[in-house]
Amino acid sequence: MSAGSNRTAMAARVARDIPEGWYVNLGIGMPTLIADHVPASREVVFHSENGILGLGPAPPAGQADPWLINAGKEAVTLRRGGSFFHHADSFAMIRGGHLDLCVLGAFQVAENGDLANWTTSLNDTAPAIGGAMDLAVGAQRLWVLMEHTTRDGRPRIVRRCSYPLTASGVVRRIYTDLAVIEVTGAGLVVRDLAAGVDFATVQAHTEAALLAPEQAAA
Amino acid sequence: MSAGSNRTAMAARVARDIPEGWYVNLGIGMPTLIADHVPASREVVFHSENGILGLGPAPPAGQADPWLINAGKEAVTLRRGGSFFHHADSFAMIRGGHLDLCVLGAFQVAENGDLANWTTSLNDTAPAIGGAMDLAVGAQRLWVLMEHTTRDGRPRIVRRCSYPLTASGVVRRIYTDLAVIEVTGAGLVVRDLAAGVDFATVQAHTEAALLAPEQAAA
Amino acid sequence: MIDRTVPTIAAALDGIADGAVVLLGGFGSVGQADALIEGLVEQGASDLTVVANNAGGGNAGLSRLLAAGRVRRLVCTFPRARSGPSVFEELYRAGRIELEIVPQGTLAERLRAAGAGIPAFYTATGAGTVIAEGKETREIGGRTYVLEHALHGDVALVAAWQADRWGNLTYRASGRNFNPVMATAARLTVVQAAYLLPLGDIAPEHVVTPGIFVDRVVEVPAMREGA
Amino acid sequence: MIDRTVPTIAAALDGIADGAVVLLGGFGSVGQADALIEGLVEQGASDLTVVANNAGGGNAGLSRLLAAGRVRRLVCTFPRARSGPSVFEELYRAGRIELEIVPQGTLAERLRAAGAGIPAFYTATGAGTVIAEGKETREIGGRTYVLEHALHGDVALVAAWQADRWGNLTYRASGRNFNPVMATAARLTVVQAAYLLPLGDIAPEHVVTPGIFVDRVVEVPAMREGA
Repeated sequence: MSAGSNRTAMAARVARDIPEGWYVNLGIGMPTLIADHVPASREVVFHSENGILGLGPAPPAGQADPWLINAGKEAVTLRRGGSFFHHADSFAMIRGGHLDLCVLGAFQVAENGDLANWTTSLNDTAPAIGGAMDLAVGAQRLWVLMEHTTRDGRPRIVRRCSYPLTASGVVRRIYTDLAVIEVTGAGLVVRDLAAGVDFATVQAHTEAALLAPEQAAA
Repeated sequence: MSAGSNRTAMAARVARDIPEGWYVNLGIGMPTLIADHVPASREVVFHSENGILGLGPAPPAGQADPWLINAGKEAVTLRRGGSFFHHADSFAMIRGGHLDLCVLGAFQVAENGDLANWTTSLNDTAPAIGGAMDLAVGAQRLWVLMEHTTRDGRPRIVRRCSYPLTASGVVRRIYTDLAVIEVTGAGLVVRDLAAGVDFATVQAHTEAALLAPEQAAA
Repeated sequence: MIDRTVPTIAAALDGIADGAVVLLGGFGSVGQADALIEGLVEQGASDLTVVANNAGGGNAGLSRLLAAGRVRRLVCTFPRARSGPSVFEELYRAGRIELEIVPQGTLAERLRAAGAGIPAFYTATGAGTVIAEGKETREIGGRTYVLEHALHGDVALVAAWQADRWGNLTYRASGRNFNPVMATAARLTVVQAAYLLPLGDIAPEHVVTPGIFVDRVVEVPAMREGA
Repeated sequence: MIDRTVPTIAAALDGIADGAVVLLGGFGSVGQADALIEGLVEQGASDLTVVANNAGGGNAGLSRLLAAGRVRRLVCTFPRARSGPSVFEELYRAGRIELEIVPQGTLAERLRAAGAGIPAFYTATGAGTVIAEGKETREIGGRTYVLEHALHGDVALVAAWQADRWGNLTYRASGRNFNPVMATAARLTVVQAAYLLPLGDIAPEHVVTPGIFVDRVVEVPAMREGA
């Protein structure tokens, strides 16, 4: 696809929807980029599984603190007001419903909100869960940020996930290069379209049936 | 009884058996006195349920820190090397088996190690458990320090507790004004006698059958 | 800008409803949020369930709330006062308040579980005693355990030493006790702090309760004088 | 006098037996006790079960222990290395090591439970996924939870920032991670610390791991230079 948003625009689109004051965990990979698009004047507190609240931007080259990394093992900084705690406390925050939002990447999302994002096969040579299952069931809201289709053009938004599940019925909203889609009791509702993309194009790249906002409201 | 140890001697007798390096919780009442009989040169770390390791002696008059009390709500001090933590962490230490010893008072101890120390009646007007049940099941060893009989002369070391239990089968050793008694698989074994007290006197004030050390060894 | 500070006790307690489950930090009189508890008398909420280690002594704090008849039920580990019959004991004898006795470690763990998203857990505490009556028990590794459930609060009233505008907290000495645990277990966590500090003045390694658990903070300088 | 300090890595690791369950603090390479882990290669214990968040990268620390063939089984949340195939991945593909994948929060909570005397607890994590296969599940309040059990270690190897002779510990920044949790969950807890301080130099409110959880401490000044 040539139409649709690039990764930067996708991350910025998610950032637009995060209000001041939220506690937010950003998954490894593309979701991590979201933080760069929240202006410093809007205080959002980013959480990292490895015991950090108040993650700041990457340090200037050569000034990294070797003791300070995020869940993706990248050098980060700490904002004024940040804090450190241990892993059991960190996941108590996650599991106890204290995060307002978690944004994860995904391999597949099903129309019922099922999430598959940790492995494409149970015969994986090195399957890796990390904190995804805990985040998926624990955060107040789970949003997914991903390319709308796989590299070879197959849809990622499906009727039923074919990959092993991370959690069932948890995804609330999907941000892709083509659209912003809400997971509702009535089905998948397209809330926003990327520049130059129309509804029919999004549906053409989606296995599950999509609803336009006016259909969902009906 | 005129023979036997007074409260000071009883506390000192227990203190003699606590080696350097142990982590010890002392129950409210008479057990609290034990700490005064551990010489400062022998480092024993006293724990208090309300989130303290390293309890020191009572402060000099007029120098109490109003923020620093023990589980009996008495002003205490903190030894160099002490630490503060919250209640869930405090009871994780207790329940997780990290205390070497807990010494509690009791209303009754049964020959099988059952402990009754929180109420004499389920119709109590203000029953109070506190941390006794957790300490009784959690500490590596539970010793009881109590008067051998009630004020009106009835035995406290019994075949079966008549009062509601704190925990079953937990008492390892009993220190009284008359004797030191070990709770063993073979029965209650008298390990030590107070000055001027003989075995027959101890048995006469005890409902459960007692063994002399030589009988237990047989 | 995130600012969880509020100017008055009244603002801190705004919206607490009749019938609320109120978690009170503190052990004995140390680290109990007396200014907030007494503010609750003025605020007017009634039919409360109060969860606290002790039942209050003297005439301040919890005793005032009890005397005002606002508490329907007390969940407590040690309601006996050192100084003789308390307001609670008089109410209890008169049949005017319900009491649920919980072992102290079980209370702490049930609150911790609520904050940590653990709906239930097994503990050896209480096995073979009246505490286990009516509860599921299970043998694990040859030992008997009791199933206990998370205890959630609608509101937690917390006493802290230092706070900042994000709601990061520290505690002083044995004033910590139940406060950090209860702060995690309630939908609304309200804090009275002896000192309100500029953001960043609490070192990130020294924060005990991160602001994620805190909704409102009011400075109560009188706390600097006593516990 | 209580003195948990030992002069050498060898003394710190004395007695660790073949077949031991070894808990390794650290997240990525930060806060992992590499000096102790590499000392374990010299020490010689084999047939180990290692519990760690990651499977090691590069050629240091855990990778050295794996390459030496000492690890029979790895319990891990994220064994995939950023920098391409690791020593672990080569062993795993060759069928020379067993792997148990555990969700990160479940791993942390199972370790915390072991340290806290909780034999088992319910969690929503993993419900409806392969993680729940073969495990008991239960509906509580209309939601499905999985029963998970405590995970005990024979030994924990912990990386701390400051320590004293009682074994009180602090950690630096994100070097805290699993270390304080694992310190509570093992029969023998061994610590490498960047700084050994006189008793009392760590403020009682700033102690993160109280010495009650620590058996041996060795100072490793090289830690001051990197994580």
